[in-house]
Amino acid sequence: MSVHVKYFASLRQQLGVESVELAHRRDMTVADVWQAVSRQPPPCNLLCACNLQYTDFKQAVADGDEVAFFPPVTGG
Amino acid sequence: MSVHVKYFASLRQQLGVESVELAHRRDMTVADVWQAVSRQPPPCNLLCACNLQYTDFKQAVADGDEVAFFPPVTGG
Amino acid sequence: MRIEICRQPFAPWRELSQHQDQHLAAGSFGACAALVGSMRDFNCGEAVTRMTLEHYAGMTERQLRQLAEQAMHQYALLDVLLLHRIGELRPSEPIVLVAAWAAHRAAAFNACRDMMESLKSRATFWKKESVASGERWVQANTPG
Amino acid sequence: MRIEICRQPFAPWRELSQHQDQHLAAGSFGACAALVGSMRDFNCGEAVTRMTLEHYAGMTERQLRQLAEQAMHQYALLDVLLLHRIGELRPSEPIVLVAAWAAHRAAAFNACRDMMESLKSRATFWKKESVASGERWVQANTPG
Repeated sequence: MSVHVKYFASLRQQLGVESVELAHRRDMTVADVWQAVSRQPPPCNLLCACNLQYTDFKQAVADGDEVAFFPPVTGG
Repeated sequence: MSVHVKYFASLRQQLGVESVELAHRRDMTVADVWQAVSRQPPPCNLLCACNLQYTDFKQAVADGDEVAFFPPVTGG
Repeated sequence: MRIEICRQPFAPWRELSQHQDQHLAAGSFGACAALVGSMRDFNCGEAVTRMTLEHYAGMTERQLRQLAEQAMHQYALLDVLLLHRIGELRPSEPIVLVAAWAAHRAAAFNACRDMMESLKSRATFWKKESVASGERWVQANTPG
Repeated sequence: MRIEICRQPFAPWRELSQHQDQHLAAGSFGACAALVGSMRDFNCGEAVTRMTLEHYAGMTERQLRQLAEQAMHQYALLDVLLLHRIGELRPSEPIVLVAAWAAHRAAAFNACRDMMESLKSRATFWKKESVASGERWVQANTPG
């Protein structure tokens, strides 16, 4: 299966990458996605979304999903 | 002593008068002023001010004071 | 701080914008909260065609100044703009504008709301509405 | 209901005024509550000369629409206007405008504040500030 991974803000800058296409065989959770593509342990305040909605790290991802990782939001 | 009495809104319309100059000899409270110049018992929601500040009916009035009576306010 | 009782219709958002441009230092404030109250064409189940706003000249100005000064102090505001209409109004005309500028939004919001509630519950204004059956004094304000 | 993410500076009070004239029936609303957040030239003890606002395209628009629809429904609003800036900002430029129109002031105030707090705590925007020592990501928003 294939998963589109995106990073934002300070996380994007730290990892030096904006998006990754992940191809994988077995079932994965959001936490598995992080582990497979990021080269560091998850920061304690890390947030994640799946298909444009907040989710938690135990969420299973499906083929074609978009998974995003980002720090606390600071808009407004 | 002399007291300037003013009425506002529905009260002014009911009493048919906007202001009254009251001349009196003895010490008076706001309640005495109402009794001396108005031709009806005070409505239950009557408010009063003395010299442009809310006051209560037991407040003593002095020579030259402006005493006002009015219904609940409805601005804004 | 600008506080004014207006005998003629006013354009609240233009007044606010002009006041901000003229009196607030660029970059000094992080938030402005504003509330505009305006005349509806319908109230208490009846169409309203006209409204008369009466005030206690002298006392009202003093009350508005006091409540604005109180908010300036309590919330460390950068500025306040407060306009209130009196006289004969037609539906859709603005009645009141309350605006507060602060470094952060919580102070701006709280100050704007406090000033509005204080004005509604204490300031000496009275409304009379014209409806099909004649004229009626508004008995009490809607709760905040 | 108008919701927009703006890449260029916008004039919040003029946008509000125009939206009201074009979309709200005259006499239909009794209150409009608005909050404008703008860029300060000072934050966390340092002068700020520039700010970059990044967002998650797609997710953010969806979030803003959802929070506005939620407020429309919960507070029986007549309309909502929500503008949020992205890109490169200079001090004093507006960041966000949230406005709510309702029959009465309590609904307008509560809706405006709820939308703002919801946006601040959930919407996927991030700020980076330029200060004398370099660039820094804003770590968290000021509490509401």
